[in-house]
Amino acid sequence: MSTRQFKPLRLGRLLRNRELGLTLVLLALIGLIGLRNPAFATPGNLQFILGDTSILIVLALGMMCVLLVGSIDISVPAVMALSAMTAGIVMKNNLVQADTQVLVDGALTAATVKTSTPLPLLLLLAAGVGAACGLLNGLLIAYGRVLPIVATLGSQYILYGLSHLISGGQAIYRKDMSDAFIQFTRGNVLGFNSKVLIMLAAFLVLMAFINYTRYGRRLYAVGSNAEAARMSGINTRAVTLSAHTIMGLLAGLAGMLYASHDNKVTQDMAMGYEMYVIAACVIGGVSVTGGVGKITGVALGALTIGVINNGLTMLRLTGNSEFWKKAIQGAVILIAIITNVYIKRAHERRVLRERRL
Amino acid sequence: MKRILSLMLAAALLLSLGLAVSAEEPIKIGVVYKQTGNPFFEAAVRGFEEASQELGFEFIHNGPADSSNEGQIQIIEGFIQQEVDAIAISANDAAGVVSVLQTAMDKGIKVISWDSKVLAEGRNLNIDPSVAQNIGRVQVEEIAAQIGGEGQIAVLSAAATHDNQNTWIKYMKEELEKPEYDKIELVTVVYGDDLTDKSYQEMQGLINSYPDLKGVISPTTVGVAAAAVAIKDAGLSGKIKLTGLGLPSEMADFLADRTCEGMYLWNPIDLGYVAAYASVAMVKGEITGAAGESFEAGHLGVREISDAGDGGTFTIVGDPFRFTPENIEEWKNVY
Amino acid sequence: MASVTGKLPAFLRRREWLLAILVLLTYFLFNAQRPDNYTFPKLLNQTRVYMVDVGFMALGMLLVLILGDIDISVAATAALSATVMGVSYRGGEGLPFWAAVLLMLLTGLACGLFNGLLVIRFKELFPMIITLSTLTLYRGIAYIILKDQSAGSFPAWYAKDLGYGSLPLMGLEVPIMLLCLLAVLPFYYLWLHRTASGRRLFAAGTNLTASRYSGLHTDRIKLTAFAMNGLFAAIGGFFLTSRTGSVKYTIGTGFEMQAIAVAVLGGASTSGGRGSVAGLLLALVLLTALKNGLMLLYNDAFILNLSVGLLLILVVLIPNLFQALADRRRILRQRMQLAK
Amino acid sequence: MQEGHQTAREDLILEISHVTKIFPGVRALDDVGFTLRRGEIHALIGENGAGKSTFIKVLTGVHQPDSGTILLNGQQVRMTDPLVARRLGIAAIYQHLAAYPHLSVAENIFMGNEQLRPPGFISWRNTRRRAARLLQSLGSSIDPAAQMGELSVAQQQIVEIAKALSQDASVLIMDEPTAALSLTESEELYSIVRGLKAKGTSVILISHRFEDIFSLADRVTVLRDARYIGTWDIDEADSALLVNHMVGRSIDRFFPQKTADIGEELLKVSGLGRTGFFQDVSFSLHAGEILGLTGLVGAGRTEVVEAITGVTRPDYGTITLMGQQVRFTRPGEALGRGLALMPEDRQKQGLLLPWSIRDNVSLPMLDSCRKHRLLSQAHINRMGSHAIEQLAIKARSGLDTADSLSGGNQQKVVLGKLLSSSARVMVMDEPTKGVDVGSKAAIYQIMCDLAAQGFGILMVSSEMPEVMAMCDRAVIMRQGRVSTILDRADFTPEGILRASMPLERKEETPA
Repeated sequence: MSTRQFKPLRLGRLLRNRELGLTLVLLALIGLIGLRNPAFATPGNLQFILGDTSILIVLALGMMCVLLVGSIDISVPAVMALSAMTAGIVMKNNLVQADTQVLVDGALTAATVKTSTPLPLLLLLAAGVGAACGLLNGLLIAYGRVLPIVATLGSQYILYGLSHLISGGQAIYRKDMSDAFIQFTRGNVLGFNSKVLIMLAAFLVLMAFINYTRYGRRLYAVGSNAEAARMSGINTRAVTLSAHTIMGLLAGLAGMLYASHDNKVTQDMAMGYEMYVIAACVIGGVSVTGGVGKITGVALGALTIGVINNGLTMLRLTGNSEFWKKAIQGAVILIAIITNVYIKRAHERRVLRERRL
Repeated sequence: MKRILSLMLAAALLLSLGLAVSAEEPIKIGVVYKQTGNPFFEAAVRGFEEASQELGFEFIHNGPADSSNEGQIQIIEGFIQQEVDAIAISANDAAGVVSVLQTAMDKGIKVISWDSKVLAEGRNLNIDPSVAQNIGRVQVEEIAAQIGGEGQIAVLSAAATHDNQNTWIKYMKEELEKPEYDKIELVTVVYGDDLTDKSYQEMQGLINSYPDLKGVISPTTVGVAAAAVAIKDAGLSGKIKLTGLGLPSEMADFLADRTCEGMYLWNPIDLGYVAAYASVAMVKGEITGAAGESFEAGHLGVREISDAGDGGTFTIVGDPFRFTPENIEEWKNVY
Repeated sequence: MASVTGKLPAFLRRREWLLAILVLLTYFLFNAQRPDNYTFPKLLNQTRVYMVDVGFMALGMLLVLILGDIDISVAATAALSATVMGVSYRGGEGLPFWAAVLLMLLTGLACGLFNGLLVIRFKELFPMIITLSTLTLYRGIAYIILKDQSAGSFPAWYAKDLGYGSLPLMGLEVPIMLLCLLAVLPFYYLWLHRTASGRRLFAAGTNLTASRYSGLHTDRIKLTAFAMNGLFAAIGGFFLTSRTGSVKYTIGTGFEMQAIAVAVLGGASTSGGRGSVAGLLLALVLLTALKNGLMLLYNDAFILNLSVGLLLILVVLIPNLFQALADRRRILRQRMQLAK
Repeated sequence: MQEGHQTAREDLILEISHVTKIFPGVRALDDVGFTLRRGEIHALIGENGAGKSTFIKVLTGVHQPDSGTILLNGQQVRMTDPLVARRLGIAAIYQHLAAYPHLSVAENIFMGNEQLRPPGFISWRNTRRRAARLLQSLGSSIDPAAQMGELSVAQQQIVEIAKALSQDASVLIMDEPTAALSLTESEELYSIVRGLKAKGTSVILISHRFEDIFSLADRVTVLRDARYIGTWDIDEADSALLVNHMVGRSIDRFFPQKTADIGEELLKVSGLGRTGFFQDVSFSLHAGEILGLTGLVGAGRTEVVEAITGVTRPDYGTITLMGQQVRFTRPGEALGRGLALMPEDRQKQGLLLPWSIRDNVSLPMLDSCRKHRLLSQAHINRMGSHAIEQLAIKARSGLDTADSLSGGNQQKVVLGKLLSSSARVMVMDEPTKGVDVGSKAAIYQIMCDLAAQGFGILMVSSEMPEVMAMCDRAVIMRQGRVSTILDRADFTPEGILRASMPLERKEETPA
């Protein structure tokens, strides 16, 4: 096997490496915004952005699974709302308040301690509700042959309605939350926010799943060529179903992160968030037609959106263009995806030029 | 052909039925609020309930799922269809519901706006929770007292499109002109769109961009809660002072741990209660909504109607109530 | 197509009939519950709330859906167009009203055209993704233009007579807005179902490649569909503004999903090649009857949305299930013949 | 000839009897029987659409037969899905479809058969290493990490072979494995297949190339129109016999006599090239002429005609149509100037399957079907009936949908669509692919008639008999270039084949 002969191909792969490109874009963005407002590029703020983007990354990972099999899910925020609301109600109903004394600065101080259903149980409940919603979506799409956009548009309406019904019109507030739940996204381990750690855990688990298990690779197989997948014995419907279930599970988990972070659950929680999630995936190089996408790319795509959002907040604070924010956001996303297309086209041209005739 | 047939069939059957019945019925009031599921409005509905038990009227209430103007129009049209005698609305967009409310008034329906007003030409009376000037003033007084009358402050508002927000901020700025506030600098006004995560980000941005920031006023329930979370998360509780208009149920914990040492809000139950009494008085013809009239608002006593300065009239419910770590316990489960 | 379906009663196979039956069911159900308020004349009066502005947006959306594409920027297009109208009229101090309206329509057309250009220029990207970003862009531009202000003070005939007026017709008060929609429908119908260009639209949606090989100018067809969608969105914005009487940059938020729901309910498929004007109209009637009835009965916005979501899924799912069942039965029948 | 009795039962690894497979509306396999001996190479031949693909899919568990039995090693088996078949030791190389274009070569090879290491994670190192070894054993130097979609057709074919070999199957089914291979690559494959046979693997070989069959197979079975026709030992069979059974009638009565006179030059292509696909292609086409364009799969034939007719744009060269230099940006423009393209894939590119015959036929000419600006149904009906009559399309009426027609009749509808325009040059890409024998003859007749009417026809074809019988001249392509242009008098199967075979990457020269 002559490796020398195929060197150009390897070089092409390196150039095509969009993760590298995205990282550069990300660094450039941080640098540019940092020039306008030095407070932006501080380690503290950057870590804040990472923490703030964690939820988006978790969701984008799930959306990636769904997009890989050539489906889509726009019911994500409704799944988050329903899961968080279910867990929230359980937590509220089991809440116990006790006055105790805690040690603050070496002195005993009076404090109220709130306990409720153990956090792991709540997380399990929310993830379960989310997974059930995802399963439902998957069933409609894979077995009911309802087109993904239609099915999840419908389930978005339904799930928001359900979360309203079970809430009885009552939102869940900080006073209804156990201390453990409030601290859930606020812990600090080794200098890292616990949201970041949870995101990293989800990222690693999903990376192992997608890149190192046969079930994970089937997501790609089904999205790349469903007919071929069927012929090699892959149950394409089951794969689609599981992709949606994973999405639902992660949405349930993200709903809890969101609720803990915001200190509240409302029945219209995260409305419109699905667009950011999809945009993160697309910027990260996931193809909406399925079969293409890398998990690192998705994380970088979500970070890009996080940097843009936070950057616009920081920019406006030194400038004065609150009203330009939305338009800039739209334009940046548009430019990002169009740039992707040009990069891909240039790569294709290079491959063609290198092809021997 | 089949298509045409099906259409005709549907039309014919729809035509065949169409009788409206009307009889002597109790007074019926339609209550419209900004958004379903918001505890502030749930509490206001309780005020209507209280009044309805005292006065014996019927009322129906509804709000859009997404706090949109279009959703409110849809609801108002539904109320007109149900032939309510009065509509009491807290408007998402002061101008956007004027047309539909005018058609309601053309049909003899009385229109009262409460909490968040409708433009004068679209209402018979506005019920302000408090005098706007006072609302602006007390918050400035509060923050000045908390920061010791010196330092940078910022305002975290809802959206740049909200009329009541802008009015309050205007009065805050007027108040800050006074010589006793010379050492206080209002550095910026930012907008969190009444979204928790966006408000949180804006607050975070303020913390990062203004290291010397001493205090924040957030005259919106969503904003003040998000700001409290952000300040607490940054470990700056007590270092950056916070006040604003907040829901006791949502802010209870932050008052308890003194992230916020004092905030204001009016009593939504009273607000609904007064709005209900005004509606009934107007339907019964006891008042027309003209300046100089007055009506009896149950246990809250007589309310005077005066000129609002926007071409319409208004009355107020009372002064904003100050919530403090000391009194929060008794309020946190009320609304 | 027709030959493939099996036992499902023939009339249920056509979406139009299914919808017509649902309309009747809905009507009688709610009429029985609320005989005084849920009556035909009153329902007719409600059409302006539920049918007209969304209806126009759905007419545009239908064209894009027939192509197998999707445009989620329609509501933003409507908002930008309405903003342009409001700002250029400036409460009577700017352009004459007719010019402001013209400018509005042109804005809608331009937005649609821009979407269309992006779609044909970047075929690698899904229209959904493209219009997702133009959605933010268009609404962002409206925000830049209008800032936190609202533009209004429109002529009375527009904000009052068009928005809330009705004409007596056969003893009924018919909203003028509804008449406008109904007046457009025959032309739209003829164009879509009876002209060469309408036919080509269906062809391109059924199989874009084959249509291109058959000599159709597929790029131009797409561009036209997106441009017309923008135009219809602007018209939808025009009628929406006549109801609100003023414009803010947030106007019509979320209407794109309503427009898609109407078109899909009416028989369009997001995979293209299908859709009919009659179905769309019936879907609008059904949604009006249903939403209004739920509004009267429950007074709860979330229950309303929940029911619409359920309806959307069921109407698409049920024929699919019947189809699958019919296919299975057909194969079984062939097998039985084989056994003999 | 149904010869279970000739062989002892225990010699049979696979015995299939009375298998029928029904798709909604079509009988894809009709009472088919087949036996495979241990260590045998058994060729399965038949025209496109004869049922070979369905047969394979039934054997690999992709489809379940509606009746009939499959005995594997004397045991009746039910292959409920492809995994069962794989577990039973049946592997297949499919002609199309089986590749995942977005994934790497190594991953393509081991998809569904992943190289795991404890505790069940995929070992990419093993995957790549084993893939490299497999590819090497096929004499190929494809990089296992390369992306599948970026390989040439021939390279993809090799990967597919490697994939089948990776499964160590006892029954190996190969569907057109050599279709895109060079001569040496084919030779390499032959020796591998012989090696497998020596190890006791049984092989079902489907091929168009008789040289594959005669150099490898022990026996040969013919299918025609979804039915079993017969099985012969290879030394009993010759190509004439096999062709006669495949087409079902004598070969010389199959192709019509061409009578057209060659006239003026209609189309001239010179120096045409498109980066990465083909280069330096020049030829000319005259009125009344049928010009063949042939070569192996992946040689660039389809790409050339697509560039000529405006589907894609060429990067270099000129096209002259009826004396005028042209450059089309879309097929519609070409059609308007009298150059029609009948595409290769009639289902995806040629027809709107859910639409009726008349609507398909009238599609390019809708503007001429108008009355008072609206479409005239009467006019469209007339166009439909005219096409049905003119081309003898078997349908109840013009309202029949295209997907209810047989392959041949579908192809006639595509033709009818093009004939409704005012074309003078007809480019036909594989006009008889997947078409039953009767329709084939009819299409040949139509081509001759068109030529007689003064049409110039450019026919892309991979079927050698077709090229030799129908064409006045043939352009033979290899690896994206024209290797030679032959006159009818110079046609020989060997000559055409030699001109098509890719030049070797290594030092060997083609035989």
